[in-house]
Order: sequence, then structure tokens, then C-alpha cells
Amino acid sequence: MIGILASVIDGILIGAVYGLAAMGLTLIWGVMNVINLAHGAIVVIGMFVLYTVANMLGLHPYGAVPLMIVFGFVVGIALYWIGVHRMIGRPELMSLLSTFALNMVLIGLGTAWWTTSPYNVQVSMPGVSWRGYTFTGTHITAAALAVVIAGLLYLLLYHTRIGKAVRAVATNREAAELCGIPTTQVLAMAFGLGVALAGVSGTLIATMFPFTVLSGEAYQLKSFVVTVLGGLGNPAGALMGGIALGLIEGLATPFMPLSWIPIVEFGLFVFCLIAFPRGIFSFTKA
Amino acid sequence: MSTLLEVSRVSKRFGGLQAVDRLSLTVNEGEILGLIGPNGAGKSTVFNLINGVYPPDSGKVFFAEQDITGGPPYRVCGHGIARAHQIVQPLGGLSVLDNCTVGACFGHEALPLAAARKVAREVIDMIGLGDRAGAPAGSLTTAGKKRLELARALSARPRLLLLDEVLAGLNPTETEGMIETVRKIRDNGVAILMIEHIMRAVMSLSDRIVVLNLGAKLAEGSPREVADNPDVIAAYLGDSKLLSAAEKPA
Amino acid sequence: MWRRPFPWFIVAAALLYALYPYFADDVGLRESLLLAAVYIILASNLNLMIGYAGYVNFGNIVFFGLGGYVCLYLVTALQWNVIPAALVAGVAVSALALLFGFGILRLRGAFFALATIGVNQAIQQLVVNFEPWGGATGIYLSLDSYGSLGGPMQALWTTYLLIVAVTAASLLASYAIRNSKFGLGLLAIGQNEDAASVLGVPTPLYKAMVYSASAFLPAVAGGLYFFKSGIIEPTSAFNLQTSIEAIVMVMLGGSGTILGPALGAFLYEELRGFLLTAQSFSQFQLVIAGALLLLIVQFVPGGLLGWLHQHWPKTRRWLE
Amino acid sequence: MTDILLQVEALEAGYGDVQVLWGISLKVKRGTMTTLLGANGAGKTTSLRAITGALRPHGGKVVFAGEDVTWLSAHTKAARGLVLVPEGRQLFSNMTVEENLEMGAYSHRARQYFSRQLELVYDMFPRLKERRDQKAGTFSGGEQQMLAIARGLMAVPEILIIDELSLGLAPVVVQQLAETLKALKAGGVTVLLVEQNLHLALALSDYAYVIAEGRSFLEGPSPEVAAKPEIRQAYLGL
Repeated sequence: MIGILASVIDGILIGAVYGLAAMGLTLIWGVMNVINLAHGAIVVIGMFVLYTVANMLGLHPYGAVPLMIVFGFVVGIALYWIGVHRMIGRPELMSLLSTFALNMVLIGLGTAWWTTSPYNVQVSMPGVSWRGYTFTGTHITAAALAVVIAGLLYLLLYHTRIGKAVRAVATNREAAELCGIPTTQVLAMAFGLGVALAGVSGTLIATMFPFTVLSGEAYQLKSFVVTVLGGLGNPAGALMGGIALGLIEGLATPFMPLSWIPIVEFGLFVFCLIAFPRGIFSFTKA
Repeated sequence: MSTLLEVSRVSKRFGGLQAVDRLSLTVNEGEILGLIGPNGAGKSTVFNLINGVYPPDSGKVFFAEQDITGGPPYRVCGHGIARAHQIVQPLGGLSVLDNCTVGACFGHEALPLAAARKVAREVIDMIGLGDRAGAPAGSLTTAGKKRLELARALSARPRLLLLDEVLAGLNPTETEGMIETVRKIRDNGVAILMIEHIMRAVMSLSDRIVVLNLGAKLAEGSPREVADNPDVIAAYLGDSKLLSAAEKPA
Repeated sequence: MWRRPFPWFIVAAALLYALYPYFADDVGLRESLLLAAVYIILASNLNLMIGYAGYVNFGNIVFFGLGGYVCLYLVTALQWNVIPAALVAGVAVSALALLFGFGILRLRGAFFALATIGVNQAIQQLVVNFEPWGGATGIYLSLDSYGSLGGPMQALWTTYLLIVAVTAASLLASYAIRNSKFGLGLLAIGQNEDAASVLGVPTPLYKAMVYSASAFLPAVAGGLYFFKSGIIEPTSAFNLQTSIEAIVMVMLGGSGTILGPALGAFLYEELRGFLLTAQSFSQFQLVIAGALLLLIVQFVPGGLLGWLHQHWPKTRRWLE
Repeated sequence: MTDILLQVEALEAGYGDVQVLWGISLKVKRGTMTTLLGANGAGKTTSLRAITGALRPHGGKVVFAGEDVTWLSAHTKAARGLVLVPEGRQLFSNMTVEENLEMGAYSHRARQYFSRQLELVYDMFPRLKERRDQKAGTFSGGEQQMLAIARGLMAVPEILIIDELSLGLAPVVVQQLAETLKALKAGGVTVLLVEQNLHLALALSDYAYVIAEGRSFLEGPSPEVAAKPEIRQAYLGL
């Protein structure tokens, strides 16, 4: 019984990081109706930023977190102008293909540079022991940082001018334009923000698990599951969806072979898409 | 004259807005019924309820004595109701002929491809688009697209045609041409239910008019009766009592 | 349909494609043409979804992989001949797709596209855990399995010819559908689904039907291809990357046209072959494919044929 | 400085391929209230959207404060003081009253007057001040229209363009809003008003333009226009 509880708690810790990744995806969807299929590649960028900072530059691993936020923001704005801007207002399928093309380019560059062999970054954080079960330090730290970053996003969106402008554009782009808000710049910024969130979640994941250039795909699919659970376009729902997914994974782990977990996830994903196209935790978006 | 379409006490609510409120109306064989009313009166919603784009919250729609309430649109179309939209929706990548062939293939008579193409060709000629048959629908002018919208609906060989502001966006000469076309269609035995803002046209075309305000029927009658109805005038021109209120010193 | 020159042109091209490496007795050429043919099959059938009905199926490779599995299972476990096995695989996968189609095609646009990724990944994982199909290691063919086709060497030629036949069938099917009532309905859905429904097109049925139709020949081809390879395992059978490349091919050649996807597939495959052999490019194959897709989507959404048709409208008549 | 603040010449516009405006011309003098009248579908809303840049015109010219602003983006025009209160309010429904007002004052110019304008609109609409932390989406129609006008005022408009002031509002609310407009005019704000209620619009305004089927139909000082029989023709086609 305690074993299951421990597994669930660990699942929730990891789930918070999934939630952070999904927040990036859902923010972009909510503001500009674009499903970012380069999401996985961006998560991978975050992983390799950690590798560069910790193993190559020899800095403290968690120094990669603020660095990735800034770097991700800049990369995101660049990607917006390269692959997304011309897709705004065009059929969704076009933006899907366009962001997927960005994904191919990024993964291709990554493969050329890093190959597809696994990387691992050793992060030493003391764990917490409880009744014979040890909760890994990196998991606890990652979850804590994920919650802090989610909180910062909340502060940004609800208590700064620019954040409010992002929400205004998401609600009604034309009205925002009529208020004097330069909506195109706001879109670029929101894309940057979404990319920064996805990237930093990759950094946190890499503190916990080994990774390869191709790891992004699995996490991208998890983000989709989370987003669909939480409701597309809803950042608060994404965090809850992430924790829910982590919980499901944690709950399932003691009962079935590890290789069955993805089937449960994808089954859940397709089922939720069809049954709850607005998400289980969705708040109505006016 | 027998009843073709009967809309019986239908209602539809969107969130806080009662878009259509217990509306009843009938269209007889071979007549033109005009549906008018101020902005937001719920006219297009009535069309959507008739052709099954969404189901009504309550009430029924009967067509040729069959219950067709709630669609789906392709089934309603199969019964013999075709619709021309206010916002033209050409299948832009397909040719004018193909657009109309779609109408004929999947319409009331569900013709096979070759027969459908023939019907489409006839309708296109009648509507006056004959020389553009091979052109992509997206390349037509506004007036051309409006005509195509109508031609496509007609290709389905409907018994009832729903026309949603087919005159909007046309210049006066084009408007005249379109009015003649609509009259010709009626003379061929197709009943028409039309929403139109251009009063000149509604008044001259309609056999009867139903006036809608805030989702409910405000008046019904011949064009003359409707135009002289004080409620109708108030709904269109505004309540003159507000005038005195506004003129009171602040 | 045989009264027009186009189908005869397809048949002639297929004969040439099939016989040239045979008479030239060039195994290397045959292998490269075979791969291109497989891609033409994938792209051409995917085009029924993307180009005709306007639905992007990111998980289209699932049909190919499942077809391969069903076929190889029939060949190894039940000792079937490969030809009936591949056909049965096609029918089975197509029937499954019809069932699935009614479910996931309730989703529109991006939601549908996301769900197709989910379907592919879920089935891949399911197969990984499915012991009768060898789980993660897959199914191997013993050399005996080629006996019925006159030994391994002869079997390679036979499967090549069969795959070329499936390729021709794909193009002919694409042509036949394009010129049918069904095809017209699909094109209407692709242009504007709501308008199509108002015009009387039974959209749910047609969407499920095209989803199912686009599964049949890729599944047959999957059976033949993996029979030829002698091995099938989940990673190569359900490779999402290949799925996406098929989309690039469709877009490159011109979605919605009949020859465009085939042309795109052939060009893409040749380009990739060139990039893989050229030392300096081999690592950047994915980058180049991605950049190509990005450029097409942003600047020439009609692809090669779309671009031709736009600039020389007369080409529309003979280059469909 | 000329006393004509806004001048529109032969404006043409539409949606996609449907042309709605076939040549609208009008002038608005500084400090006056001008109204744009016409039947449903005559092109009033389209005119306002094309003037303010929410819709890209096909042709014609918009001159604002002596400068040709035809092709500027909507947010640039708004920042210069050409402000539209759009039809149907278009509030940021899941944001609070105060956030909506803050967004109204987004431009650099408006930001400088933020506290002054906030005080002004709260004075004018005490109801908004009471409910400043409430989400705009929960408001009644009349309150939403107040908020929409208030949000427009936050932009420190040179000219405030209001589309369909009374649409869907109860008569008593319309009267209140009419008082507000009078107060605004008295305070020196230039207003261009589109209003379905002919009598109300003519009573409030100094000068009126009537458009029909996308073209200028007639114009004149409001009392004169009110007396013309053609007005019924423009509305009812008789």
C-alpha cells in the first residue's frame, strides 16, 4: 500500500513537470490557435541546454533553468517569424505542417550535432526518505521549480501590462487591436513565452532522466495528453492535467509492465479528444 | 395552395440570448415568402433551424408533411430543401460546373455523375454563368459568386429554396438581374423563403412577408399591410418615445 | 474510365517502371525503384485524405505497418501464400479503418490530426506488447517462406513486380475516385465541409469511407514490402517519421492532383538518395526535408503541379 | 489646424470578395456629434471598420487630423486617438473591469493620462467603479455597453466612434447612455455615432449622413434630415 502511495507521489512530482511543458503548448494554442508540433524539439533543446551548462561549461545544473527561459524566449520569437507568422489566420492544417517542418529542422540539426546516442547529466540533490522509500531530490526540486515557474507565469499573465495584453489578444484579437495593442508583436511574444516554458520543462526533465535528441517525441505526446485532459488553451488546466497524468502513471506503474503505460496514455488521449473535446478541467473560454 | 414547409413553434437559445422564440410560419407551394426584421432579429438562425445546421430547443419543422426537425443538413437537402448563403461559400478550388454538379449529385434527386453534370450545365446557362463554367469558382466576381450560390442550390432541383440575402453586395444593375432570376425560379414552380434587407426587392418579389423582431413574429401579411403596420415601422425606425426622453435637459 | 488516355498512360508507365530494371538486370536500381514505388503508394493514398477530403492524417503509416504484420503473420503462422495474405491484410486493415473512421473523424481539423498521431503510437505500443506478433522483436521469415515464389532470388523480383502493380493500382484508384461522384463529394468536403453538408453530401459516411479506402493499398503494399524484407518489427513498421515524409511528398508534388503526390514521392526519394550518398549532406537530410516543407507550406501551398497549373492554366488539362 | 477632424472620401470596402461599400464620403467637425444612418445591411458597421483600420479598405481615403491614415493599422490609429467602440461591445470578457480599462489605455500616449482618465470614467459610470474587480463577461448588456464606452475613453480619443449604441438594450438604459453621450459632447469630445434608432440618433447629433446600399444617400443638419420624407425610403424601401 505504501509502495503504491510512494509511486503515486513520485508520479505527481513528475506530473508537475509534464504540466509545465503542456502549459507552453496550450498557451500558444490559446493565444493564436496554433498547435505547435515543434514542441517536442523545443523540449529537447531544453535538455541539451542543461547538458551544455552542466557537463560542458561545468556550471551548476540549475543555472540552466533561468538561462533556458531567456534563451527559449528568444528562440521562440525567432521561430514565430520563421514559421508561424504567415500561418496566422490560415487553415489549421497549414500551421500544423509548418510547425512540424520546424520540428524536422530542429531535430535534424540536433541529430547532426549530438547524434542520437543517450546523454545523462548527473545532478546531485539529497533525497527525502520516508518509511523506507526514498523520493529523489531531483524529482522534488524539479516539481518545486515547475510550480514556481507556473506561479511566475500566473503573475506575468495577471499582474503585468504585457501579460494582460496577451490575455486580451487571446480573448479577442480585433478588440485588442482597436485598443491600440500591437497584436502581431504580442503574438510573437506569446509564442516566445510558450517556447520558453516547453524548453525549461525539458531542462527539468533532463535533471531527472537520461535523454536523446529523439526524446522529444514522447514528451510531446505526453503534452498532448495533458493538454487534452486540461482543455486546449487553458494554462491553469494544463498544470492540473499534468499532475493528473503523473498520478495515472504513478498509479499504473505498480500494476502493469512499464511498456503498457504508453498504451494507456494514448488510449486516454484519443478517448479524451473524442469524448471531451474541451477538456475535463476546461473552464469555458469566452 | 397546399402547405410545403411548416415551422411550428420553434425556439433556440444561445447562452443568454433567445435567438428564436416560439416562431411559427408556413410556406405554400409556389410562393415567395419574405422574412425581414432588424439586425439580430434571428432570421439566419431560422434558416439554420430549418435546414438542420442545429436542432431547435423545442418545436418542429415539417416539410411536405414529413418531420425533418434537427437535420443533419445533408439529409434535409435530400428532402428537397436547398439553401443559398448570405456569405457566399463557393467550393473555391472547384470549377463553376463542378460546384453545381455537387449540388445536383447530392441534392433532391441524387443524380449519378453524368446526369448531374447535364443538369448543372442547364442551370448554369439559365443563371447566366455559361461562359464561366470551367473557371475556378474562387475566380468569379462578387456578383458571379452570388449567382453561383444560387445556381448550386438550384442544381439540387429543390422544391423549396432558402435564399439568405442573395442581393447583398450587388450593384443596382446586378440587383435588377438577380430579382428577375428569382422571379423566374418561382415561375418554374420552386417555392422560395427569402431573407432580404433590400426592401425594394422584398416588397416587389414577396407574395407574403413575415416580420421578425427579437426572435419572435412581429407581423405577417401582404407587403403593403406589413409596410403600413405601425409596429413594423417602430421596429425599423426606432421608438420615437425615446426622442422626447433624449431631448429632456440633462 | 478507360476511354480517356490518362489510365493507359499510367499502365504504360508502370510497365516501363517494372520491366526496365528486369531487362537491365540491375538489382541496385530495382531496390531504389522499389523504395520509390512504396513511397508513391503511401503518398498517393494519403492524398485521398489530404488532397481530396482535406484531412491531414499524421499516422498514415499505421496502415502500412498493420498490413505488414497481418500479412507476415498469415505467411508464417498459417503458411499462406504471400499474395492472398497481402490482399487479406488489405481488407482487414481497411475494415478496421472504417470502424475507427466513424469515431475519430468526428474530430475536425487539428484535432483529427492529433488523434491520428495517437492512433499510430497506441497501435505501435500495442504491437510491442502483443506476443503472437513477436512483441518488440517482431516477426522473422525463414527462407522456406519464399519457396512458393520459386526461391528467394525469384521472390525479390516477384514482390518488386507486385509492388509496382500496387503502385499503378494506387494511381488508377486515385484517378477513378477523382472522376466519380464519391470523389466529387470528397473534394466538396475538402473545400468546405459545412457547405458540402448543406449541399447534401453525407459527410460522416464519406469521411469514414475515404479513411478506409486510403488504408487498403498501403496495407497490401506493407504486406509485400515486409515480406520482401523478411522481417517486421514495431519501430520500423510504425515509424512516424515516414508518415510525415509522406506528407512532405504530397505537398511537394501538389496535394489534390493525381500525379502530384507520385511525382513528389519520386523526387523526394531521389533527393534523399542523393543526400544520403553525398557525404556532406547525409547528416542534414531531415533538416533539408523540413526546410523544404516549410518553404512549400509558406510559399507554394499548391506544390509543383499546383504551381504549374497556376502559372500555365493549360497544363491543368493534360497534367492532372 | 482645420476644424474638420475626420474626412472620408469615396471609401470602398468589403469582406473577402463581397464588396459592401461602394463609395462612402463624410466629414466630422471637431467638437460635434455626427451620426451615420442607414437600414440594415447598408454598410454602417463596415464603414466604421474600414475607417478605423479593423478592415482593410479596397479604395478611397481616410484623412484624420490633416494626415492620410487610410493604410495605417488599427492599433496605430487607435494610438493616435481614432477610437472605435465596436458593435456588440467586444469586451475582454474573462478579464476584470479594471483590466479592460487598462487595455483601453494601452498606447504610449494614453498611458500618460491613465489615472486622470480612470477617475473621469469612474465619475461618469460609478457602477463600473463599484464592480471594478468583476469579470466583464458577467455584466448585463447595458453595463457592458458602459464599459465599452469607458474603455474607448481610456484611449483618450480625439474622436470616439460608437457602433450601435442601443443595440439590444432596454429603453431606460438607452436613455442613460444618451445622457452620457450628451455629457461627453459637452466636455468637448468629438463623436461619430452609428445608431439603429433613427429618432434617438437625430435627436443627439448635430449633423447626419444617411447611406443606402453601400453608398452615400443624403446628408444635412440633423433637424433637416429628420424632416425629409426620403428617410423612410432609405429604411423601408418605399
